[in-house]
Amino acid sequence: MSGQQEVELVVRTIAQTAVDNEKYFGDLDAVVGDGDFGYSLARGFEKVLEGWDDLDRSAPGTFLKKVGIVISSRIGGTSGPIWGTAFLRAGATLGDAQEVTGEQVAAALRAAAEGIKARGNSDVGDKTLLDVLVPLADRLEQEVQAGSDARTTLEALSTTAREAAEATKDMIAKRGRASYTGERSRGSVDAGAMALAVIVEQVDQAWQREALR
Amino acid sequence: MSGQQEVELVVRTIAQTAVDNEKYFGDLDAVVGDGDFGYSLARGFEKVLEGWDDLDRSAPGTFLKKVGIVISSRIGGTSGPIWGTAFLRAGATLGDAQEVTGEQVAAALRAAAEGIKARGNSDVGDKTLLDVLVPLADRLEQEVQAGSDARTTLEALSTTAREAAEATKDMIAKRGRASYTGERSRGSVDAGAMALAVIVEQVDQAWQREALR
Amino acid sequence: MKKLINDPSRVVDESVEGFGLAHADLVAVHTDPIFVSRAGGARQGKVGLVSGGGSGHEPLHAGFVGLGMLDAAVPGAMFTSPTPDAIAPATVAANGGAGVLHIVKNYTGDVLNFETAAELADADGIEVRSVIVNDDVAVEDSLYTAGRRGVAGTVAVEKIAGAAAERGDDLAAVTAIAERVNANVRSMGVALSACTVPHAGVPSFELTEAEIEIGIGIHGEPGRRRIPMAPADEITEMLTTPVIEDLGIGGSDQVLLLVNGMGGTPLSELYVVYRTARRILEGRGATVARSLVGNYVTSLEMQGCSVTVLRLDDELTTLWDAPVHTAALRW
Amino acid sequence: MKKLINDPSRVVDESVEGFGLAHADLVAVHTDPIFVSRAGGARQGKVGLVSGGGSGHEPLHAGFVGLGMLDAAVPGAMFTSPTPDAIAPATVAANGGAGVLHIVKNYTGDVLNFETAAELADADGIEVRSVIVNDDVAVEDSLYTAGRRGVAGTVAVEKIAGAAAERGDDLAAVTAIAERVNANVRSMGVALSACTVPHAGVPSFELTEAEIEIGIGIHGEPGRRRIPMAPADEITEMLTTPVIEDLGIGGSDQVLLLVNGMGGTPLSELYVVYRTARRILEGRGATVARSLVGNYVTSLEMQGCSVTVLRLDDELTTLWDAPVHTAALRW
Ligand SMILES: Nc1ncnc2c1ncn2[C@@H]1O[C@H](COP(=O)(O)OP(=O)(O)O)[C@@H](O)[C@H]1O
Ligand SMILES: Nc1ncnc2c1ncn2[C@@H]1O[C@H](COP(=O)(O)OP(=O)(O)O)[C@@H](O)[C@H]1O
Ligand SMILES: [Mg+2]
Ligand SMILES: [Mg+2]
Ligand SMILES: [Mg+2]
Ligand SMILES: [Mg+2]
Repeated sequence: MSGQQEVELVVRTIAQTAVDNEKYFGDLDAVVGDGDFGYSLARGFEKVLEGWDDLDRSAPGTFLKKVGIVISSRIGGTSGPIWGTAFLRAGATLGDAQEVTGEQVAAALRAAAEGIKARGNSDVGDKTLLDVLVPLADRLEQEVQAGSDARTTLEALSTTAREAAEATKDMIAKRGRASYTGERSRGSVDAGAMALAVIVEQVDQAWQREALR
Repeated sequence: MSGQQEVELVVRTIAQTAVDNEKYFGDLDAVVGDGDFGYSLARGFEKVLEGWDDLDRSAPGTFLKKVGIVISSRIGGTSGPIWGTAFLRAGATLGDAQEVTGEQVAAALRAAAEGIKARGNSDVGDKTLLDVLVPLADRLEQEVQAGSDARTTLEALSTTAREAAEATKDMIAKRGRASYTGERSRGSVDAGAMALAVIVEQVDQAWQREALR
Repeated sequence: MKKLINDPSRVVDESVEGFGLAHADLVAVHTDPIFVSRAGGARQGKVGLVSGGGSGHEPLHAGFVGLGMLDAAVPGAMFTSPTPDAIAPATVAANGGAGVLHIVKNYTGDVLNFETAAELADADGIEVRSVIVNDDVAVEDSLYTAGRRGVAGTVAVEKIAGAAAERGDDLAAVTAIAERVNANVRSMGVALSACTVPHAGVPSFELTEAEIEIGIGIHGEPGRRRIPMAPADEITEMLTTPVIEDLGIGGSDQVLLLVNGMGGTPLSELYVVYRTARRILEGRGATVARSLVGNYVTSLEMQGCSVTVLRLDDELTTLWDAPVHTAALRW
Repeated sequence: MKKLINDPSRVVDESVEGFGLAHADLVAVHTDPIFVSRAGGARQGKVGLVSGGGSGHEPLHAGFVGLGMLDAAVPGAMFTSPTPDAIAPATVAANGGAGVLHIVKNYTGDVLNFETAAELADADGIEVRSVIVNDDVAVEDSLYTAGRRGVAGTVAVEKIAGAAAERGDDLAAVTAIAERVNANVRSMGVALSACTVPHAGVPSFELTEAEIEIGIGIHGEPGRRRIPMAPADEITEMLTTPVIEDLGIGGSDQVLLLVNGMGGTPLSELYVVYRTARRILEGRGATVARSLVGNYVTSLEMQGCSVTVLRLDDELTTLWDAPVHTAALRW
């Protein structure tokens, strides 16, 4: 079972990772995109951190929805709507439960991925962050079914995310600005996909740090 | 005594030198000027060579005046008016004499220099081609007075011109575009001065070649 | 990176502020969220036109706010679509009670953010339609791609739809005109050098002295292919022919020819390209009835250009010729 | 060197030909010798205005031929003054029987070639006056130098003298107005990068990423000094203060502020500079009554800008506001 505390840890880690990796994520987007991904993400999550104390934390789902609204309204480009939708859908899936089960978390992640697909008119194989997010949702479902503990689950997710992100290297982009370069988009990882992998790794580590205290 | 043949040799050599050194003269002008000197001179003297057979050659002075008109009307920038004036004044000084003495040639060169001073509102020490032309006129007068032969005279002029051109390196430009850089114009030779030195050397050599035949 | 800026994160704000000061007779600049609207506000009963997108394409879009063109423009961060919370109030400012048309260049981010803003405006009781501009023939248009990009043809859509709104067309009619322009306009671009986004600090790609990128967009992304540098006539041919063929230009067509600079190319070179593009069009029997040459839809300081052809009909020509009074386009 | 050209020795011809095709409603292009005159010819009884100079500064001067501004423009080779045999027929074409004013930027080559052309025109019975524009405060004006250069202030001289001619002023009056503008206008420029003259093929100077040239002219020559790169506000201060002080701007002055791009600088950056230049002027108590921001007097693809201030009086303001219809300036 996870509650508000765990959700806050995850969101705060996502936000901090986005801020810390502004340059790295931007450089990834610059290879065949327009280089603004790191800037957009950092500016948006900066806003989330700035308004942190004022976010409605009556329930984990409500909290995620509020974060989604900040992101949609403060991040421009493709990432605002897409990441915003992910948080909104995840939050809606959790509803107003105070404590959520592993199954619920898995369902929320799945809903986030489906939301992005719908919003971005995109799917697995298009060389986007979906190529990490969908494998993540799959893996989370497996770990929950297997009854793995949080530590094991997060380690598994880290490995899955990193591998899936690396695998985008061989793909041709079919969505996003990178797709305009056609064949030339092959040979470099997708910025959104790699960002997600880095985020998952950071969440994994943050969870370990918190567990140690 | 010199006649139409000698004047044509000199003018043809000047023209050919200007055409052959387009890049070198342009690069000299580029250091603190705008780099068009080689292009301007080459385009103008190209016209002189193109119309060569149609130039009025009834007398050396007339011939020089016609060349001056082609130059003034076909070379843009500062060089057209300045070089055009030089040829016009030199031609006017020779009048319609068929054969001209050393004294007349010296007077013509002096008139060319005075013409440029008047036209360019410039003088010796301004770091322009006058810093070669005036020493040339001085030296020619000396050689004529000393009764030197053509060969000796031209060698002396070559040496004078080269030394005078090199000496412009230490000057600050007071006229022409190079003057806009003030102190920064020191340290490189003046383009017009060096072009004149190269021309005199080529005339010297051409004269030697012709004399050998 | 050397730029006449103070701080990469302030460049859009400061630039738009300067723009507002220089053109106070034409526009009002709103801050936080940032958008530009016509001085004097929306004209009652006129359809409002709003466009926007990432900054770095100036004069697009703020330079086209004014009589006969846009009612509001929403500049995002450099090359980054603006957010709904800026587009929505711009839509409200542009509304004169007859509804608002969003003119959106076809980029996922722009489309999604304008979509959300349209929903917000709709909730406020403002009827919003959208036209998606996608004139770039360099990019294949299919269900399996993000579709063609919106590039310099946007100027024609904004000018002509703006004239239709100004003469009193209703929202459906203005939308239809905008769609007609979009259906008849095509572009293709070339880069001789990349551009540097201020907050990135390094050029978006590296080209040697011997290479150019053909089929570029307007966001510094690389083009369709890298080819050896070529004379202007050959490059113009590579840009103009795909445009002409995609449009099916021939025989008796009357066209508008726009040669657009990417920001860092001298005007003299754009006219060299114009001369040849025009010859190619005339070689196919088309008549170049209207022309525009200059920097209209740029990529910061990128060197290069794009060629845009719009097939005209009498109505489009009349609307193109109608008065316009903006910072960047005026007659 | 990568440029959208075919052949360095043909670029001016091809560019001017393209210009003529694109603006056939405004201008007629003459070849061999090359000059541009108003379509429809000189208006009888109006003083004619002719300007010209080296190419590479586009839209100057051909872009300013038309109603309310120039009657003819004479483009020389790149950065090279045109020859008298081109200026003279342009003068004839501009003559409507009331005489012709030559507007000449203060460069030795321009001054001398226009001088000769004026003599030729005079011999044809056309009365010619000249105004020498020398607005660049970067260069010391003394008997011992070539004097101050003519730079972006030329636009103001051409616009305002053009309006005076259009309203029917005689040659002496138009000349006096042009001189009044020149006496009240000052400029200073900065380069972030050099430019490359096509027939030279290499940049006119080399700057590292950390250096800029301050006090540049418009011919790619280095400036007065090389200084470390600085934020836009500091650079603007370095350009604006000498201009203001040379003009003695203060208290109740009404001014025109022109921020001019050197050709390769994004418009967005020019507005950043405008914003600060305006603040500096207002800080001295001056009112910025008129503004112009854009690429008007360029140095090919050079990155950088210049700041020009013109002290206005009621008449100059009225003439500035008078209608103008040229390729590059229109209202
Ligand atoms: N249609 C889409 N659906 C899902 N994800 C997308 C889509 N388009 C782009 N992305 C993701 O967004 C990332 C780029 O985001 P961003 O730089 O904000 O977009 P842009 O600059 O193109 O507006 C890509 O690396 C990719 O992972
Ligand atoms: N006022 C002047 N009087 C005499 N010679 C001059 C003057 N100004 C320039 N020059 C000479 O002309 C040369 C430059 O010629 P050119 O490049 O045609 O001039 P610009 O490009 O400045 O019009 C200089 O190197 C100098 O020798
Ligand atoms: Mg991006
Ligand atoms: Mg020169
Ligand atoms: Mg973007
Ligand atoms: Mg020159």
